[in-house]
Amino acid sequence: MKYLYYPGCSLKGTSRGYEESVLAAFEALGVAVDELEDWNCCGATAYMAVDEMKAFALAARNLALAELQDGSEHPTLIAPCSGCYLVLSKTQHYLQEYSEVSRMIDGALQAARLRYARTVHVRHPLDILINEIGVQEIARKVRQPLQGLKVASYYGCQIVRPYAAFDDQVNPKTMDNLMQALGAETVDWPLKTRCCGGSLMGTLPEVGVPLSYILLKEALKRGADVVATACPLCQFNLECYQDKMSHQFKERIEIPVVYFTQLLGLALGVSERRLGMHRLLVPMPTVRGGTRPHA
Amino acid sequence: MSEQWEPRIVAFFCTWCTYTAADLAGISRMTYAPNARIVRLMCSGRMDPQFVLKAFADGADGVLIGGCHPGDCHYQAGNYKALRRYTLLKRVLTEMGIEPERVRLEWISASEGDRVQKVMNEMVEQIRKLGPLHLEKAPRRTAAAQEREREAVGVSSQGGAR
Amino acid sequence: MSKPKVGFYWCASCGGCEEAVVDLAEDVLKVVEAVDIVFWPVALDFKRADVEAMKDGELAACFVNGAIRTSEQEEMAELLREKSQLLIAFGSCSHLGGIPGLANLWDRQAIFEYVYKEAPSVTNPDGVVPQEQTKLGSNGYVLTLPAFRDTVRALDQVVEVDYYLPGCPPPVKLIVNAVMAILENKLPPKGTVLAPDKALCEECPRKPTKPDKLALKELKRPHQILIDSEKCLLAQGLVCLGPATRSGCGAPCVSANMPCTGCLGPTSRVKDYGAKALSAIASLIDSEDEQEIAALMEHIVDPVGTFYRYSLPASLLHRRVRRGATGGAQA
Amino acid sequence: MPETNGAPKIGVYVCHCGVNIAAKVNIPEVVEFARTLPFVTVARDYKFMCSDPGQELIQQDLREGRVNRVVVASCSPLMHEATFRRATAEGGQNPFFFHMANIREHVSWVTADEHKATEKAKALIAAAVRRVAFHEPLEKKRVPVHPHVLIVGGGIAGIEAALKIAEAGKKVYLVEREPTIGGHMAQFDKCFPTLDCAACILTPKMTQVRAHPNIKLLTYSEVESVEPYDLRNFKVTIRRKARYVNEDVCTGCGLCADVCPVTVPSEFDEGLGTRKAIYRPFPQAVPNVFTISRRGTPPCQAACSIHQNAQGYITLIAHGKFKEALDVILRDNPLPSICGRICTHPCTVNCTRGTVDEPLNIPGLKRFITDLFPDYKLPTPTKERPEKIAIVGSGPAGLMCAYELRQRGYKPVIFEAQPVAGGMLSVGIPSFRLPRDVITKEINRLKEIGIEIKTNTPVGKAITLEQLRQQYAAVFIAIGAHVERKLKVPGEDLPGVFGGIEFLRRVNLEGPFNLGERVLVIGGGNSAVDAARTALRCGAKEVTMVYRRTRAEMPADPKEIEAAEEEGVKMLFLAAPKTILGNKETGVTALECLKMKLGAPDASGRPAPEPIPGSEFVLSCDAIIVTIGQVPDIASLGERLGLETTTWGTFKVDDVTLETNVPGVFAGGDCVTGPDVVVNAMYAGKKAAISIDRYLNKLDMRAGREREGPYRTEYTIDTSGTPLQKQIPMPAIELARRRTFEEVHTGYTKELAIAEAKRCLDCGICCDCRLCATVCEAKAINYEMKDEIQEIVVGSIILATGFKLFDARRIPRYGYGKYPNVYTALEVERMTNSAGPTGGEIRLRDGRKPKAVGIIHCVGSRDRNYNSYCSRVCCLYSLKLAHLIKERTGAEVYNFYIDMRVPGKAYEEFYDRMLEEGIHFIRGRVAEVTDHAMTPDEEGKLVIRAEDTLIGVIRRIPVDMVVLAVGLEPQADADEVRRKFYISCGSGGFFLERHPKLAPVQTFADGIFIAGACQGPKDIQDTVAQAGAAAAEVLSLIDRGFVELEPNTAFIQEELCSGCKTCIPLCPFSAISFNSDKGVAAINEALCKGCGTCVAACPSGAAQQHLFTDEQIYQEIEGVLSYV
Repeated sequence: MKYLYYPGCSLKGTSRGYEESVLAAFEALGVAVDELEDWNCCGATAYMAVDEMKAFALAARNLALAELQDGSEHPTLIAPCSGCYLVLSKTQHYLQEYSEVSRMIDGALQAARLRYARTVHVRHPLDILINEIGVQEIARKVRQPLQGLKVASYYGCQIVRPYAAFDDQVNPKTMDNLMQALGAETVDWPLKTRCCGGSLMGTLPEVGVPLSYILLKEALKRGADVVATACPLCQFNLECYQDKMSHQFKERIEIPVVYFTQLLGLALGVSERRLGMHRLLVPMPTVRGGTRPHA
Repeated sequence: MSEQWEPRIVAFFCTWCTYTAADLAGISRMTYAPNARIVRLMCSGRMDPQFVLKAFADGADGVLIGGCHPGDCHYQAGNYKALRRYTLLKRVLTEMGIEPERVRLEWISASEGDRVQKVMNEMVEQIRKLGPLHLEKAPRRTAAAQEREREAVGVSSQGGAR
Repeated sequence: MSKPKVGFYWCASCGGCEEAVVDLAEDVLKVVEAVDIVFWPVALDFKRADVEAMKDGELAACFVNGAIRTSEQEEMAELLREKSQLLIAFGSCSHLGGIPGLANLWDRQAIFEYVYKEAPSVTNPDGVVPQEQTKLGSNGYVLTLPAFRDTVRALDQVVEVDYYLPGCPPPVKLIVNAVMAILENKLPPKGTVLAPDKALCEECPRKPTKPDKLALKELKRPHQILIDSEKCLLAQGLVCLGPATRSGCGAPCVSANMPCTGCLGPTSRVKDYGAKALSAIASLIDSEDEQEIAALMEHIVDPVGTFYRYSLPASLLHRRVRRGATGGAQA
Repeated sequence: MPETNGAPKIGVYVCHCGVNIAAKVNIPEVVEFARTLPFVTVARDYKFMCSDPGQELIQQDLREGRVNRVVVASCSPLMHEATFRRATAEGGQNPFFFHMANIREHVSWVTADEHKATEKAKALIAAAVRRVAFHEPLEKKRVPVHPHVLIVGGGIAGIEAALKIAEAGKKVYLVEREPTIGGHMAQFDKCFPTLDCAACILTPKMTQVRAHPNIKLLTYSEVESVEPYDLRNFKVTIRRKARYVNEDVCTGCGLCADVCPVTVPSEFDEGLGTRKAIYRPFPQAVPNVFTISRRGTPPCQAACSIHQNAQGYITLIAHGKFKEALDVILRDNPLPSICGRICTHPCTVNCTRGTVDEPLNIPGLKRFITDLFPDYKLPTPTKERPEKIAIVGSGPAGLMCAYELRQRGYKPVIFEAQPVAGGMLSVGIPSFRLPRDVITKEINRLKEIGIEIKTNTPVGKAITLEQLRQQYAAVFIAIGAHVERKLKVPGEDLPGVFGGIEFLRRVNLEGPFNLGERVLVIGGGNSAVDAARTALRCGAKEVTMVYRRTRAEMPADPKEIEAAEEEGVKMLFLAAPKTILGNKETGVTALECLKMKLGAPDASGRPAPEPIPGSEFVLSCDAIIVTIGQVPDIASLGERLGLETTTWGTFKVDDVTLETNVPGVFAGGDCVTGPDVVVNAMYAGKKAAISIDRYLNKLDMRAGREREGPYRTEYTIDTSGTPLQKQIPMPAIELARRRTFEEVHTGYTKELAIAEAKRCLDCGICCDCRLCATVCEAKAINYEMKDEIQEIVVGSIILATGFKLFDARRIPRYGYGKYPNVYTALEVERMTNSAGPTGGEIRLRDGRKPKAVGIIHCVGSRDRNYNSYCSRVCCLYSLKLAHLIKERTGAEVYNFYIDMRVPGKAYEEFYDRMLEEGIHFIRGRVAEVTDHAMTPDEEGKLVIRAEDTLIGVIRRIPVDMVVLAVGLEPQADADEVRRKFYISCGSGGFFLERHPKLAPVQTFADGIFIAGACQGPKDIQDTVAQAGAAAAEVLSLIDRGFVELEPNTAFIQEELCSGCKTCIPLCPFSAISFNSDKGVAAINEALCKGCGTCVAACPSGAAQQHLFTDEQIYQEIEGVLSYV
């Protein structure tokens, strides 16, 4: 099985570590992924907020390109950034549900001499790992079990809401199962999909920061060594504002916040550098049990 | 004619599901387009293709047939008979230059008053899009010919039953 | 006293009906003996003027075959109506519109386009099509042709018809009965079709072999199967329209392994022959699955041609709807 | 043509229906229009046409001859057609000279624009007028109503209705799918608002039902199908599920449940308590009898070739009932101590537990029992028969066959060529796995019950097959497969090269001998592993197994391979022998091998090994043991009576009967299948015995043998939530001691055995140990019981199938199933019940008393994501529970509600009372239940997050216990049921009533009524009221004795029918037949229900339908289109 891969802006910028680790991990699992050529903005944030139709058009172009590039009957497009994942999925959904949208978008694509046959399946890497490759297979390929590492899996909102395509909306488990397959321990906590502060972090820090704080606080309280995320914005919010939190709440908040794909890579024996872990602001502790993979 | 033209639709509803649903729509005060005139049959299985043609010949722009959902027919399988005739009839109509969209078969259960509303409105919109059916009036069958038909159904030319 | 005068006329038809008269064989002599044939263009040289010269009602009976397609046919139909006490629609074409009636799937222009230009066998570089009026050379003589109408009509859609002799062509037996009835003045109420009012199965030799519970799992065309010459044709999956068609012909087609195509038309109770025939066949399709049903029906390649072969003009829709045409009668 | 009433004079009567019509339709205009219509002689309007004065208008016009046909334009004919037909009749005309135009439901109520409404009304009236002109006089026909009544569902609704009808002296069948009647109400403790005890008011009614002479109570039964019996009555087929307890004999003493070893969660206690496999849902159950839950043969037993009842003895072991366990084992296995050691246990492979963590060690447990009772005896035959049967070979096949025959009274004689009995068991299997004395004991037990074994008696030499056939009633050949396959490589005949079986036989019979230092074993099967381990015990320093494929493809039992490796056996994979090096003098010195690689799968489905050219390498060694399979030694039998054999050198037999081509001679085991495991050999023996028995009794040898031998069970088990616990390893002697022939495994101790046995998941529920039968004095228990089908005819049916509770798991954010102290209301209800799982104590899972309890309303109700409707009872039962919780625990109780919905007599007062009792009420839908503590006082609590919409703040309430007020839903199979009974479901999936106000318990199917929660959520009060209403409907029907049917039947006009038969197959009620005398179709009016399908299809218009003739419908079409 071959997959198309849609990076989106974040994975080329703030969250390069995510892209690096996704690609490295899939390679280590022997799964081929091709980057979508000539991709454009997924349509998230500003567009979606201001003019949905524009957002849909942008997303639709990516989907059309995917069909063009893949050529198979049902191309699968992997979108690691949950923002992209949501907008692309939402567009796919709207194109199928609402003839009005469908008509306008087809028109827009036509202008760009493109047509979209609605065949693309937008999926998140977690979905692929759990439901296509499977935990058994992954467990078999583990070279550096994450012995004794306590992981708090944090899914964020967008990969399960509003579309619970591959996991439960309230208590998702896919990432936890993955971590367990890697030999790590997972903390059972109730905040897996609670808001990280999102863009409020920038616009209304007095609201945003406490939201992130609540998450990290609970993770620490439940004895987590590291928080695993699946979304660039979550990772950014949870990692970058730890000093601010510590200061604001008068207690040391320090915990590494990584991409779940980085942990996956580690377990598969990929070097930290190739996983972009040198980019972490709060470094990962040595993986107990197994020796630390060499950088 | 188009500005004052209004679609004319004849709706044939089965007593047990769709006609009851239409009553329910009424009881629930769901207003919908008034263009369709409902003719009650016991079962969609009573639906004779002649009725559809008759409706068009007499000036209908569309025909709606309503029956129970598959498997729910009060008479076990009447709705399937309707489906079979409908399927073949649509092909004839297409060949005769009548857009297949002008005839619609819908399964609506007794509890789906809202569906009656929806379908009625959709249908009217559909027909409005298609415009009037320009079926040329059949050449007037001459008196004797009509009389022959009257004879056949056993009624006098004054219309009443003999 | 002089013998009753009788006329035969021929409108839009193939001529088969005339043959049918000849098919009376020696019976024709009886007829000739009993009546005086004063108008029969196909056999004897009469001119329109001869008819015009007649007194109204001078003809005791006139048998008109063929559908009405041209202005000339309209005029003749009206003329003969005036001159005849009894006007009898003779054969499927005048009864229901017949095979020529299938032309109602198109209109004058489409037909001309095809017949005079597009048909493979035509070479007509100048694209000449028949004109109603053509000036001839210098002397200014204007040659006129009858107007060709958009729509084919049955005889009773043009003039009052007293009786109908159905069939393509009408079975000899029915003709003889009709003539005798006229002579012996034992006619049924006006407007009657002079044939039994039961469907063909009644007199079909295969009737006994028809299963009580017929369910059509497939529909076939005669060339697709080896036909069992005993068994009910419908039961063999052939679209036989006997159940919807008047009897009186003695089922010669069916006896010759040919499914009934419905030339005698519907029984008195049926308004639209094709619709009823279609309803009967469709109802018997043995499936409750939408796709499967549609797939099975695909085997009827030409529904209109199948179910309205002889009766399109007399049917409820009578002709194909023409985009942009304005409602209201036109002929 | 029917008689009629002369030229039509039509009266049109337009109803205002108060303002319902008049407000939208311009009545005067409509009336004016009506006057202009053909044949209309009178047109009037009136405020309420259905009122007496309204009807009087019509009747006067009729009586005074102004009118002879009537059109009323008012509401739907489904509403008042009957009324106006009566009026027409009373006016002296046939009631069917009437037609109705529906200008309320179809016009005034659904049209916004008044002008358009008026136009539409006109069109409908025009249609009615044209139509009625073609109406004919008709007679309604009467059909008798069968006086018997079926009630489906034994909840309070069914009970109530049944009693009412039975009291009136009518016969009632009450069908309930559960083992007892009582329904949900029986689970309740108190009823709101009066707080009276549910049991106290319900159980007396339940016993009345049981006792009532007019009620036939059919519990544990389900309606299979409902067919029309005639035009109006029903033929109902009922499945009476097998209880395995005879209802009429069982005294309900309960001794059976006391001894039953199987414990499962109690449905009645909502899983909070437990019950036995043989059970009675609750002490007051009606009928007060027991039922055995049997899911069917468990996977282990099904997979076992001889269907050893593993779950049976395992469950008994778990309960320390060891002797009983032995009896279960001996039921189907005469060689348990052998099987307990060396069986390849397909049972374990199919053990459901294996899908959770690890399967049970089933053979280990069997061995434990046989070790515990070393001197057990086999059951002795209960009858004797003269016939002697010859059995050739004393391997497991021969022994099993002999045993089975002996149990049937025959006298089997076994002929064994070897000096010892047991076949491969004795010669092929090393004693460290299967000690000799174990075999000897098993064989002696067989001898003790009268099986004769002649050792050292090779058939073919000592005696011929022919002689056997003459001297014995039948012959069973089970000579096994003892001839070694050869490698077919050079040097195979060198000294120091042994066949594996040859080697094992020698060691087994003559004792160990020296092989030298280094030994190679070639092959990957169980025998190869045995050979390798034996070689070690013969003193070899280094033993290496050489196998062509990889470990994954090794046929040997993985556990055995592990054991061998532990003991030091080395493995060499992907290597195949090429040449054996050495000479006569030195004997074998080395083995030249080729490296192999795996290729495409071969016939066996395993990847075929392919040699890698030029990859030769040499292994030096002192001995080579070749163990690559065996074939039967058919030649040894000498002349073979012309028994047919296969190309593989095995006997050809009928696979069902094992009979050879020679009648009376049977063959089975390895000599038919080739080398196979013990249990399959025993299966062959058993099969042969059955065949021989049938053969000698001249019975059909094939009939009903499908389920012999292994099969897969149909059902699957829900193992979710099973706590993980791996298999308990069986103790073994330490490695150092594994150089002798001492048995390796020492067997489970009692404690270990019990612990291991407790891991069983009770797949079949009832484990078929049959202890209950031993204690049942009434002899009520019958394991052979089968479902029974019963047919009844009834005239009326009441559906009272009730509801199911919303599954709280569907809303994960409320944490049900995640947090142990989140309960559903019904669970708490059970707790509050003194007969419940906690004896009336409201406790947390850990037994503590809750200090704070939150009750969440509308769980699954009033929510678009789940059910948009209100479940009506939740507010009230929440109040009740709040009261009980506070009363019993003194806890603070918080109700989270959207709206308090407490309409109904004394309900509001009840609510007030709760307010006074100090129950807290917080208005707002709960967002989530979480264990995420943000403040110290939230630690260790469940926190309920909700917006308090009255004060507009988000609140976090820490509580110990959360109660979910789950809503009511239609039964899971409501849709299936309603199809069965020809009725419809309304929105929400509840059964649809004929009219929400005027016919709340009727349905659109005549004679079928609904009562209780199956029609929609409702409390006990309303349910009982509906039950009464339904009963009254039924009684009035029965007392009238007949119904009048709409005369809308179809008929054939024979003078027009050609007998084309098109109509016949179309009739769903087979009302149409072919009259071959007349050659026309004939409709049986008594069967026609008036759908008109045949009419629409009749190609010659010979079929017509009263009230819906073609012409009437044409007229209606022309009518509606004549005025738009």
